[in-house]
Amino acid sequence: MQTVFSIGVDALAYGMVLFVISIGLSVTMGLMRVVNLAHGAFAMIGGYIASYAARDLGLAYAFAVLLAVFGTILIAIPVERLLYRRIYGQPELTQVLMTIGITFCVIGIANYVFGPTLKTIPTPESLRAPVSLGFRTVSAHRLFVIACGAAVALGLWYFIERTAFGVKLRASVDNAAMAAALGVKTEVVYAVSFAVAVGLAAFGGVVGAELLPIEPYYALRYMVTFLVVVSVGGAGSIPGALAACLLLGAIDTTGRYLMPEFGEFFFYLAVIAIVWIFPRGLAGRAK
Amino acid sequence: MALTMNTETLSTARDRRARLTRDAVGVLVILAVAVLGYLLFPNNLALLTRITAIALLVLSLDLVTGYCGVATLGHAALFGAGAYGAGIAAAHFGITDPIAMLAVGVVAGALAGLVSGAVVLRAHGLPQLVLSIAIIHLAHEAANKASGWTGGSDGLAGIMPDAVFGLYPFDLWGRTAYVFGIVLLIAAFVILRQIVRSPFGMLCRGIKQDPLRVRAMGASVHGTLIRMYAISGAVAGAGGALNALSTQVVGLDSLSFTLSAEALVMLVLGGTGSLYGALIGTLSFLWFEDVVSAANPFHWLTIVGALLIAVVLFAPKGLYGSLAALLERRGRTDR
Amino acid sequence: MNAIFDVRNLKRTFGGLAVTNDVSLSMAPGDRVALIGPNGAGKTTFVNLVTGNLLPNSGSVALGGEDVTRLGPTERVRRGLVRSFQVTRLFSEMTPEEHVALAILQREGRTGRMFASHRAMPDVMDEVHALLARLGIAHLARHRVSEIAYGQQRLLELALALALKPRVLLLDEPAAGVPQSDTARIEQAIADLPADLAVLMIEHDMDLVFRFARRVVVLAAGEIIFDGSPDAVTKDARVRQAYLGSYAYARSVA
Amino acid sequence: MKHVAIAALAAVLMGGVAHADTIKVGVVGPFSGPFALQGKNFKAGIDAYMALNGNTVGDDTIEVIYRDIPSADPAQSKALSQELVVKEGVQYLAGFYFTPDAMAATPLLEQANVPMVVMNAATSAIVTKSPYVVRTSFTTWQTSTPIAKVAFDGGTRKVISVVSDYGPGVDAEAAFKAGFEAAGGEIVEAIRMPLQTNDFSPIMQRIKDSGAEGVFAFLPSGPTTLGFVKAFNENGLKAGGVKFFAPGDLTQESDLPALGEAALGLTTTFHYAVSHDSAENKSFVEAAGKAIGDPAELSFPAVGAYDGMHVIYKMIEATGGEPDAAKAVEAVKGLSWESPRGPVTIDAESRHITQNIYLREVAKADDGTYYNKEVQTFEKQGDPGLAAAK
Repeated sequence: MQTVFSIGVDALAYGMVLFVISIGLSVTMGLMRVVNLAHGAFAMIGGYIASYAARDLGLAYAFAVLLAVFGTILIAIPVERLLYRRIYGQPELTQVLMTIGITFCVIGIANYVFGPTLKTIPTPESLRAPVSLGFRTVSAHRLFVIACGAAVALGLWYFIERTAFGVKLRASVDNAAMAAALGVKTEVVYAVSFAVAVGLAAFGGVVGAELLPIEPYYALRYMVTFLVVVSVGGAGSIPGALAACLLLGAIDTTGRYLMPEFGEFFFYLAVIAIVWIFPRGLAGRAK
Repeated sequence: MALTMNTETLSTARDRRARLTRDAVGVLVILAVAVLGYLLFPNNLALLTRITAIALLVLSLDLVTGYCGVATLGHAALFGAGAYGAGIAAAHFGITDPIAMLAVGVVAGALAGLVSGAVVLRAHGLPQLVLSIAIIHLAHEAANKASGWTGGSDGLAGIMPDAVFGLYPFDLWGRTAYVFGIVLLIAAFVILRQIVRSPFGMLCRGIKQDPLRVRAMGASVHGTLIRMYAISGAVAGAGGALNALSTQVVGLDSLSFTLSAEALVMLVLGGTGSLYGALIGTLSFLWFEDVVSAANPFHWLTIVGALLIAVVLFAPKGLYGSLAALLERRGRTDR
Repeated sequence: MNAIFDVRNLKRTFGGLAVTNDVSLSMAPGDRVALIGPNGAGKTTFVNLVTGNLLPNSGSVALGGEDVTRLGPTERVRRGLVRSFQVTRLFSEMTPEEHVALAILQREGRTGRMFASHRAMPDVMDEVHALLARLGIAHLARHRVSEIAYGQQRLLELALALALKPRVLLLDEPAAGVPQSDTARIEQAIADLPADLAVLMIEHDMDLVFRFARRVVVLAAGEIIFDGSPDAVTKDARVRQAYLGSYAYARSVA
Repeated sequence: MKHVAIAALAAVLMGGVAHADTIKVGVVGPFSGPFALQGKNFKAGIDAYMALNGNTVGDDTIEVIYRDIPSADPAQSKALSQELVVKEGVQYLAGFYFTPDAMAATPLLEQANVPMVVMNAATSAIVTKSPYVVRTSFTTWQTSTPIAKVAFDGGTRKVISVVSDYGPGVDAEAAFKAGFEAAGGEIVEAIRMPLQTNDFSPIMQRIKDSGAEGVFAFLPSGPTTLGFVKAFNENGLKAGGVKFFAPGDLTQESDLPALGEAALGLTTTFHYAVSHDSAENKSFVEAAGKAIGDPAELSFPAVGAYDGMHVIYKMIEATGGEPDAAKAVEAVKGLSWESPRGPVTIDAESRHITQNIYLREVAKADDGTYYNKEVQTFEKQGDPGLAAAK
C-alpha cells in the first residue's frame, strides 16, 4: 500500500513537470495553430538565462526565474516578428521545417556560447530539503513543481476563459477574418499569445530543470515528449493537457516501476491506445 | 462524333508519347547526375550510395505524405524493417545473394508499411503524427530488445553479401554498391512514375485534397491508403536493404525518430507531392550537410538550421516546388 | 409503384431533440422531386442520413429494394446513390478531365490499377470528353480546377455525379452561389439528366423548384408537412404557416 | 607559369627519395549533437598531444581531419571512414566514440591497409573484428569488474544492478555480476531501464523495495546521470545507507559541477581521473585544458585520444611514414609508456590497453569544486570481457 502511495506521488510530480513544460506548446499549437518544434529551444533559453543569473551572477532563485521568463520573451519577440509571422496559417509541414531550422540554430548557438556541459540552476535551500510525507520523503522541489503546475493551469484557464483578452484570442482562433472585422487586432493578439507561450516554455524549462537538465541538445532531446503529451491531450485545451500529463506521467512511472525493462513499450503503447480511443486527443474538439 | 473520337485517340497517343519522353528525360537526368557524381567524386561513392538509399526512403515518404497527405514522423520504421530484414536474412539465414537480400528487404518493408499504416491511419493531423512517433519508438525499442537477432545497440554485423550476379563483388571503393543503388533508384523511379500517374495514384491525390469527396464517389479511403502504405514500405525497404548491402552493418539509427524526422525535412525541403522534389530534397540536404559538417564538424548544425529557415522564407514550396511554380508562371506570361 | 429509393420512418435525435422525425419518402425511376423547407428544417441531417454519413436512431433506407440502412456512404454510392455538394467539393489541384476520369474508373472498379494512365485508356477518355462536352466545359478539360470559374465548377460537380451513373441522384442546391449568367447552363444540364434517373433536389430557389420538380416535398421542424404537386404547395396552409413564420422571424432579426 | 614548372620539376626530382610528407589521420567522433562534449574532448586530447609533442614525426607532418557523427550511426560511420580513406587518403583512422560506429568501419581496414586506433568505444569485441584495431581507451568490463571487489570487500553482500538498456549497460551488468558473484556476493535483482528515462523515482522505489544493501549503476555519461544521482539522494536512498557503486562514466569530471553536492562521496572505478597526481598528467591537463577552452569540460575521452595519438606517432615512426598497416600495428604491440592516467601497455595479443584502474571517491576541493579523488589502485588490469566472451 505504501508503495502504491509512493508511486502515486512520483506519478503526480512527474506529470506536473510534464505539464509545466509543455503547456506553452499547447497554446502555440492549439490556439495559434503553429506546430512549434522550437518550443524546447525556448525552454532551454530560459534555462540558460536562469542558470547564468543564479549560478554565475548569484542572484536569488525567484529573481532568476523572472529574468528567465522575461529574457526569453525578449529574445523571442524579434524571432516572432521576423520568422513566425511568416508561417502563421502556412501548411503544417512548412511550419515543421521552419521551427526545426530555428531549433538547429539555437542548439548550435548554445553549444558555441555556453559549451556542451550540463548547466544547473541552483535552487534555494528551502527547495532542496527533503520533505517527509509520513510514508516517504520527497524533495521540496517536487512539491514546488506540483504547486507551479496547479498555479499555471489555473492562471492560464482564467486568462483564456475569463479575461477580455481571452475572448479576443478565442475569437481570433475560431475565425481570424471575422475577429479582425470586429476590430480585434489579430496581430497583437497573436504576438501576445506567442509571448505567453514562450514565457511558459521558459518557466517550464527553469522549473523542470531538476528533471530535464539544461544542455544544448535539450531543445531536441525532449521535443518528442512535449509533442506527444500536448497532442494526446488535445492541442489548445488546458484540462486536456493536464489530464494527458497526469495520465501519461502515471503510466510512465508505474510502467517503469513494474517493468523497467519495458518502460518505453508501456508509454508508447499507452499513447497509441489513447489516440485510438480518442482520435482527436483527450479533449479534442471536432473540427 | 466519329471525327472527335478520332482526334481523341490521336491525342491519347500523343499524350503517351509526351509522357514517355518526360519519363525518359527524368531517367536521363538521374543517370547524368549519377555519372557526374561518379566522375567528380570517385573517392566518395560511399556517401553517394548513402544518398541513394536515403533518396529511396524520402521517395517512399513522399508517397504517403506528398501524395496522400498522411503526416508521419515514423517513416524510418519501414526503412529499418528493410535494412534489418535484409541484414538478418544474411547474418542469420545465410541468404547472401544481393538480389535475394533486396527481395527480403522489400517484403519486410511492405509488411512494416501495412502495420504502421493500419495504426497511423486511425487518426488525423497531430494525433496522427503522434501515432507515427509512437510506432518508430516501439520499433526502435523492439529492435534494441531483440539483440539476439538485431545485435541491439552494437549493430547487426556479419553481413557478407555475395557478388552481384556472382560477378561484381562489393568493393572498398563502393563502386558495385553505387551502381547497384543507382539501378535500384532508377527502377523505383520509373515504377513510381507509373503509379503516381495511374488511376490509383490519382485516387490518392484526390484523398489528399478531400477524403470526403472521394468517399462520395464510392471509393474506399482507408483501403487505398493502406495499399499505398504497403507500396511505400516496399520502396523504403529497398532503400534499407541497399543500406545494409553497401555498409554491411545495420544499426538502431535506421529505426530512429531522428532518421524519420530528417527524411521529412528533406522531403519538405525539396517539395512534397513530386518525385523530383523528393530526389532534389535528399540530394541537396545530404550534400549540404556533408560539405558543412566536413568544413566545420563542430558547429555545422547552425548552418543547416539557417538553410532550412531560408528555404521557408524564400522558397516556401520547397526547392523543386518553388522552381516549378516559378517556371509555370514564367511560361504563362510568355504565352 | 416500383420504388428505386425508399425511406421509411427515418428518425434521428441529437441530445433528445428530434432533428429528423419519422420521415418517409419514396421515389420511382424518372421522378423529379424537390425537397424544400425553411432554414433549420433538418434538410442537411436528412441528406446525411440518406447518404450514410449519419446513422438513424430508427427507420430504414432502401435502394432498389435493398436495405442499405446499415451501410456506409461508399457502399451506398456503389449501389447507385450519388450526391452533389451544396458547396463544391473538388480537388483544386486536379483538372476536370482527371476528376471525371476518376469517377468513371471508380464506377468501373478500375481505380486500383497502378500501371497505366487514364489517358492511355481510350474508352475512358472518350466518355470523359463526351460528358464534359455535354456540360459545355470540354474546353477546360486540362485546366486546374482552382483556375476555373465557380459556375463551371458547379457544372463539373454535376459531371462528376453523372459519371458515376447513379440510379438515384441527390442534388444539394446545385445552383447555389452561381452568378446569374451561368444558372441557365446549369438548369439546362439538370433538364437534360437521364430520363430514368430518380432525382431529389434540395433547393431554396422556388423558381428553379417550379421549373424542375413534378413533385414537391416540404420539410419543417424535422417532419414532412407536405408531399404533392408544385401547384398545390403554395396553397397549403401548413406550408404557408411554416414559411411565413420563418420569414417573420427572419425579418425581426434583420 | 614558371613557378608551376619548377614545382613540377621539384616534384619529379623528389619522387623516390625519402621526403617530407603530410600524413593524414582521420578522426571520427560526435562533434555536434547530444554527445558533442565527448567529441570536443577527443579534439582536446589530440590537440594537447600535438601541442606537447609537435606536429611532425621525423620529416612528416601530421594532419588531423575530423568527421562528425552526432550519435551512433554505423552506416554513416562506414561512409565517412571510407571517404576519409579513399578521398582524403588518411593513413590512420581514429576516434570512434560508439561501438557500432567502430564495428562498422573495421571491414575496411585490411582492404585499405589502414590501422584503426579506437579512442573510446568500449565494447570488448571490437578488437577481435580486425587485426588492425588498437584501442587506447578502456572497456566497460575493464572498469566495472574492480568495483565488484570493492563492493564485496567493503562488506556489501546484496546488490541490485541498475543499468541502461543498451550494449554497454548490459556489459557493465555482466561484468559486475561475474565479479561480485565470484567473490561470494548476491545480485538480488538486475534491472535494465530504457535509455530515454527522465524520472528515476520509480527506479529508486524498486531499489528500495529490493532490500539490497548497495546498488550498482551504469548509465551513459551526460544528462541522465544527473537525474539518476539526484533521484538517488532525493528519494532518501543515500540517507538510508544504500551504497552506490558504478564505473566512472557516472561521475565524469565534466558532469561534476552540475552534480555538485549530490555526487559527494560516490565511489566509482575508472581508468582516468583528471585529478590523477603525476607529472605527465599535470602537463596533459594544462595542454588539454587550454585546447578545450574551459578546463571544467575536460573528461575521459580526452585521455583516450591523447594516448591514441601517442600510439599513432609510434606507428608512423616505425613505418617511416609509409602506409603499412601490418607493420604499424606490429610495432605498437607490447608498447609501454607513461600515460597521464598512469603506466599503460598495449597488450600484444588483444591489442587492447592494459592499465591501472582506480577506485575514486567524489570529493570537494578547497576551492569548492568537486573532483574524483583516487583512493585505491588496481594495477595492470587487462580486459576481462574478452575472456568472458570465450
